[in-house]
Amino acid sequence: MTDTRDISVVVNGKSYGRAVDTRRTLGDFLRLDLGLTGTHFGCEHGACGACTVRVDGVAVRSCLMLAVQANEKSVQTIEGLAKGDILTPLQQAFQDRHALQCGFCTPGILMTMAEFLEENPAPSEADVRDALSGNICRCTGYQNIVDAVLQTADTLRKGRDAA
Amino acid sequence: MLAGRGRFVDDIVLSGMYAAAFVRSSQAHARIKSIDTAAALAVPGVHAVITYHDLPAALRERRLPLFVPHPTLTARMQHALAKEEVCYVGEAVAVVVADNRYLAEDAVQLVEVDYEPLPAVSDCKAGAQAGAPRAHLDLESNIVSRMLSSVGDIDAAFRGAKHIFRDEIFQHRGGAFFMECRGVIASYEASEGALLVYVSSQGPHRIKRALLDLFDLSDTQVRVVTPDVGGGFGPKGSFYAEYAVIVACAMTLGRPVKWIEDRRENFVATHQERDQYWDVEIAVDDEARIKGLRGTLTHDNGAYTPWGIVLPWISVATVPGPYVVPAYHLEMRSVLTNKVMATPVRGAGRPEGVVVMERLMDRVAREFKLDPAEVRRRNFIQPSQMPYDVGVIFRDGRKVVYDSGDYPACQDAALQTIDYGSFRERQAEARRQGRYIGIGIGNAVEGTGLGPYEGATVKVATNGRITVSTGATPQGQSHKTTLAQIASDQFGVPIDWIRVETGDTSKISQGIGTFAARTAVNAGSSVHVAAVKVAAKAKTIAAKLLDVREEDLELRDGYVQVAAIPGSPGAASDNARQVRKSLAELAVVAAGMPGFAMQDGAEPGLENTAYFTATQSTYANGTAVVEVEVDIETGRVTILRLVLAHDCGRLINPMVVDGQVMGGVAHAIGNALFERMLFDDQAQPLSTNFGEYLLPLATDIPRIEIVHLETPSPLNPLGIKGAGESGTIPTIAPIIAAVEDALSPFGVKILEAPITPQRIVELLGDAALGRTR
Amino acid sequence: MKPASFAYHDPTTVADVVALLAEHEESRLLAGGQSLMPMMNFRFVQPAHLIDLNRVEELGFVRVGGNTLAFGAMTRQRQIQRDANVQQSCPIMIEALSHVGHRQTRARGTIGGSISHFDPSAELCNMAALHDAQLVLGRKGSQRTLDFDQFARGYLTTAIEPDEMLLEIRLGRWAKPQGFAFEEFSTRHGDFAICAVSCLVTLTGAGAIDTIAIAVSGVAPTPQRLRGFEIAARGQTPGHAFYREAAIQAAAIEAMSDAYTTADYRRHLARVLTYRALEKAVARFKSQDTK
Amino acid sequence: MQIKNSFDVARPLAEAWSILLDIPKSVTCMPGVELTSVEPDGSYKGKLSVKLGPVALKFNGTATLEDVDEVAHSATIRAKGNDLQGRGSAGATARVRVVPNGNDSTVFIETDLQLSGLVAQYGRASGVITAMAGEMVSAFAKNLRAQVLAADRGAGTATASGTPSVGATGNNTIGSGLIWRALWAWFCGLFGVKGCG
Repeated sequence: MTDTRDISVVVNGKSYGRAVDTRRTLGDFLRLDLGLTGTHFGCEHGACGACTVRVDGVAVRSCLMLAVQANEKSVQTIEGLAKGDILTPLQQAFQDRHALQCGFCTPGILMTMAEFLEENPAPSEADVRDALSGNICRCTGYQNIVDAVLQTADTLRKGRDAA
Repeated sequence: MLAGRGRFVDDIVLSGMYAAAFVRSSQAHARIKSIDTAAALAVPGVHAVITYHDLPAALRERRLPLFVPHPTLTARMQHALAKEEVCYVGEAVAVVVADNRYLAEDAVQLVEVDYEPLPAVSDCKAGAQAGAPRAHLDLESNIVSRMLSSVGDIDAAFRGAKHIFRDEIFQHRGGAFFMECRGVIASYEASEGALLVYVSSQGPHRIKRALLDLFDLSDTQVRVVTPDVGGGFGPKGSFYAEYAVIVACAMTLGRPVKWIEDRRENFVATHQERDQYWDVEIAVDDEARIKGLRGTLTHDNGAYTPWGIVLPWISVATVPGPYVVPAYHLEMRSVLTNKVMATPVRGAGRPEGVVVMERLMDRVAREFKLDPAEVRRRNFIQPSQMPYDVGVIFRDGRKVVYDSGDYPACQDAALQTIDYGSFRERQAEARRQGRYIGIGIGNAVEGTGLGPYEGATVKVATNGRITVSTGATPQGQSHKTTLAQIASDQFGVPIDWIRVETGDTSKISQGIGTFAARTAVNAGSSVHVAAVKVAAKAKTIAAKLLDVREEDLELRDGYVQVAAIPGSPGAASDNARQVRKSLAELAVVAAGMPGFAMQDGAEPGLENTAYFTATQSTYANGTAVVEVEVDIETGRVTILRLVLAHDCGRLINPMVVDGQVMGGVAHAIGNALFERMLFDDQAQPLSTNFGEYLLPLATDIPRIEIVHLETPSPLNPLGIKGAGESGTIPTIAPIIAAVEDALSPFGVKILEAPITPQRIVELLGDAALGRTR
Repeated sequence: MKPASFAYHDPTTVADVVALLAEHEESRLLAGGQSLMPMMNFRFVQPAHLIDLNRVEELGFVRVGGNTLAFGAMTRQRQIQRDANVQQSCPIMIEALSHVGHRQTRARGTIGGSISHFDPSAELCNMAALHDAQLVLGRKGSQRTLDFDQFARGYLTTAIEPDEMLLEIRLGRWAKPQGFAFEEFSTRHGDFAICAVSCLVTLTGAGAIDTIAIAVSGVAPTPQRLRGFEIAARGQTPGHAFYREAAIQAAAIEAMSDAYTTADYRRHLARVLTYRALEKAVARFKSQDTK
Repeated sequence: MQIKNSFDVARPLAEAWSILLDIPKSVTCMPGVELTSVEPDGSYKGKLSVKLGPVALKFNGTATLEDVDEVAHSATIRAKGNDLQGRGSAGATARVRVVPNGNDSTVFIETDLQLSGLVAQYGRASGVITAMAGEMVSAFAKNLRAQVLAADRGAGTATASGTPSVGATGNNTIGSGLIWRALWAWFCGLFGVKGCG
């Protein structure tokens, strides 16, 4: 028995119409139907955060959401973060601070931290670690990630002050 | 990677590709009576359901290859799919190939396997007993290897000893749990007889070698490519049954087939590490100096022996560490159990060896009422004793001979950084406030840069572009940066002028892969050697063309030019600009002109391939000092400070090395405090998700303070040693030690890892009632 | 780990939901999906019909009544955390929610889903017990309201019938000033609590206990109130002996055990955390620090 | 896991023994068991179905009667089954023994139960599963006793149909409640975060 639905979703500013199996997860929809493979599955049970994307601005686990639930919603993935080849300050900080090694968990962390920084422009290290605790990284020991996020908050603050 | 443009195996889509899912044993040990695949085959979109009996003849006859045999080992290798007996939960019994993974999983749950359950071996100690059930029906004994590691006259050492202390230490099973699970894609072009395999691995050459062993293909027919890899940590260096099965599927069905391991499979089918039971005795003199160390190691090997006895062997060889151990006698028993195989995971048995030695050092300190740091000082191998022959044989068959290192200096550096001198005061003050803090020290020597070699080709194309190719396979260690940097030093060009090719058997014919922190040492040295030769050749050609002496030339910014004359740089650079040749021009000359003879018989091309062969392992060393606070009422352990001083020889890229160290420390913290892979008495795994198997989170890892010492290794041209595991190896021991030290007022002794809050409360007994008493 | 097939329904009104529940026996309600989706990915749960509540807007609200604080079942945990009324009149709720999962799960997770799921260690179930919650259940053509004690049945088991759904959760509101504390122990931040103890307290002018409520979760199959102690506590002067007595009573709760955690350790934590929760709640009342 | 039960029957040894060995009836005393056929080899095929709200576990299984000792009045019942949706399997060996107890008799049942597969692999649930299994066997014992009493009342018709006895049906719901809780317990081991359904 397969149950399908027509859905229309705006992903990274581009709108798509697709017929999907209702059992297809949002993550699989992005990877398989749209070829946006930057979103990774690390556990498929909501524990690792690697598949985090933003739905209507909110960072959620795309393995715990069905594609049909994104119908008529706007989704942002890692591919939609940078403007062309220009990295966001957060991405740049990750590069500068060597905040990724294998890079598999990185997209989920970037999407989570992007949302976090919008809501907490001046976080403490403890705030960052708390916000990061829903994402597992097995390579870095987190320290460079925490530093990159703090550095980004700094950069953005300076940018605002300048403006 | 940062923009989502990474390319992992699961990101690769080939046209007409099918998806596969495996039927896995739900039994730890059972006889397969029958398999009914009819219902599964009836699912629309399912193209094949393959069991052992449907495999190609070659795969039915052969078992998976054993890469590292050993005379003492009764090898037990598995079939690609279980034949008539399953020996662990998760063993592949059948595979379903369908249009997509959803359909494949629909079919998997319809495959009916009729098992006749057999008694299972869950615990290796029990399994080693006479009369224990057998992990395989036809085994004489579950002990598949007994190996003795012996140095000096152990009986004399203990006969003469004034003080003998004995401890039994248990180290529990855990795993790598890289974030990207395993995955493979196989594609077979029948017309050309060409097999292309994408696999998330630590070395495509070894995967290729296994495939050549299993399928009757010639070397040139098989290409194995490893794209981006989401973490390896050891288990991705193994060859797995699934890889052979997926290749068979692709060849049989004439379509590309992809299998991506999901997290549930990862918990039951990817190799893990340990359990280890140690029963050890140390003999010391009145000055607390070691006379001898003896005992036994009972090692849980799991159900088959893909890595032979490599893992427990490394543990045994690591025990003596940085200390003078005149007599050593360790009997290792490797025991088959009905659990997924135990093979090297980050640290590869070394952290276990270190825990054993350091627990004994702390025991001696306690018995002598001496400062643990002092006991270690008295027993350190001194720099003047280098090179130092430990006497034991390492798993590469060579004697363990430390090439260099200053162990006392390394410990002192760590102690100084954490202000060890004032700790006892701080501890006393904390106790007055009802807080329990403790400190622990761990010293380790790590054999790195294991042979035999890792090759590299350095080539300057006729357009001047420089390419480095190697069999090494990065999983996030920034090898490309490191290797490009080594090459750029010779050519005097920015790193980004150099393209580094890795993980593709078509790019270089021989390769071993990435494990045991060997890449910088082996591949790095090969790149260095090859780059030096290519640079020299460029100079030779340029010297002729420019009619100057080779020794006056230098490489800079992609040109070979006359070197600056000391004192008058300005003049030199003007001069240089007039007389210089670009690497492109030189490459063209080197390539030779059609119809013209090569200049005095020179080798064509501006390229060189070097296979640097280490004469022996290099030995990095490190000291971890950890300060913890224990909440005696809940048993919670908080790491207050963690300092890691280490010496991995010459540092090529400190930021990369720091990254490796910090990641390694996180693994150690997991092994010491969180990660427990539980099984029931019938070897059913009980920890099969990330809600129960606990990996350290950002909130569990402290800031890590790193101190670098640089004692260049004499064994390779760059003077480097491996760094990939230096964070993990010394760090489990001091965490345990620090917890024990914090609880010393209650006489708590900890002889196990991991140590959980519940266990701490159990060990504290009534003391844990704290204020509620 | 891909879910099995199901027939998907996404009604927009409660009326439609209960109609679907009445119609389809083999159905399952999908709220925030932070528990059900993993179960479906593992193929533990393979419902024939999946009824998605995420489009039922009437179920998402926070309402402040005279002496109650009412939540629609589909109100997101994050929404509650950020609600000014909750922050102002029920600060312990904010403290409890900070222990619930992680930011990505709180963004989707709902109070109704959590309480219907009824994990013994769930913070929101603890809050329901502590505040003598009333649970409004609806089925086709009828509604009923249960007290928490009638609602709680056992290990992940509530009084919700297969054709019923949880509509609203009403918490009793405490007058201010109030002392409060939520003490939890879990191995890692955001994990299942092994034990959590919550406490609300008010003191008389003389500094004696006026009213007190204590809820212990994660120890027994359902959250437990220390009712006997709460009654006896009135008029007593809080101090070491008082906290210790509460701790000892908490440790008398019959505890569960599993492969990871023994009943003894659960009882021990109940004891320790109860002491800490009471001490902190009383201190907060005295300092009037109710933030 | 090992589970031990015993209960008294107000019947002489020989009668209690024969009632007990009437497998088509006694097997169905296990809550939720439905006997589908008796095979030529003397083994019994049946279903164990438990309706658990959203979750319907259906085990297909077989049971055999072995080592019947008419002198010692002891026998072994071996049963095993697989969940139809591949979520795991269960195997049970019940050693049954009847001993005289004055004019009446006492039945001893020692059950060794091994679960495997998905349903067995969640540590957080292990405690609840053990409790649940224990209560299921108790229910079995209770139903068996009810059956003996039914026979005692000469109400052969009550069980002659081979359908579960009244007792069994009654306990089925109890059993279900227990299994329900246990299953939910497995589920809760499933995800790394709390939060909610």
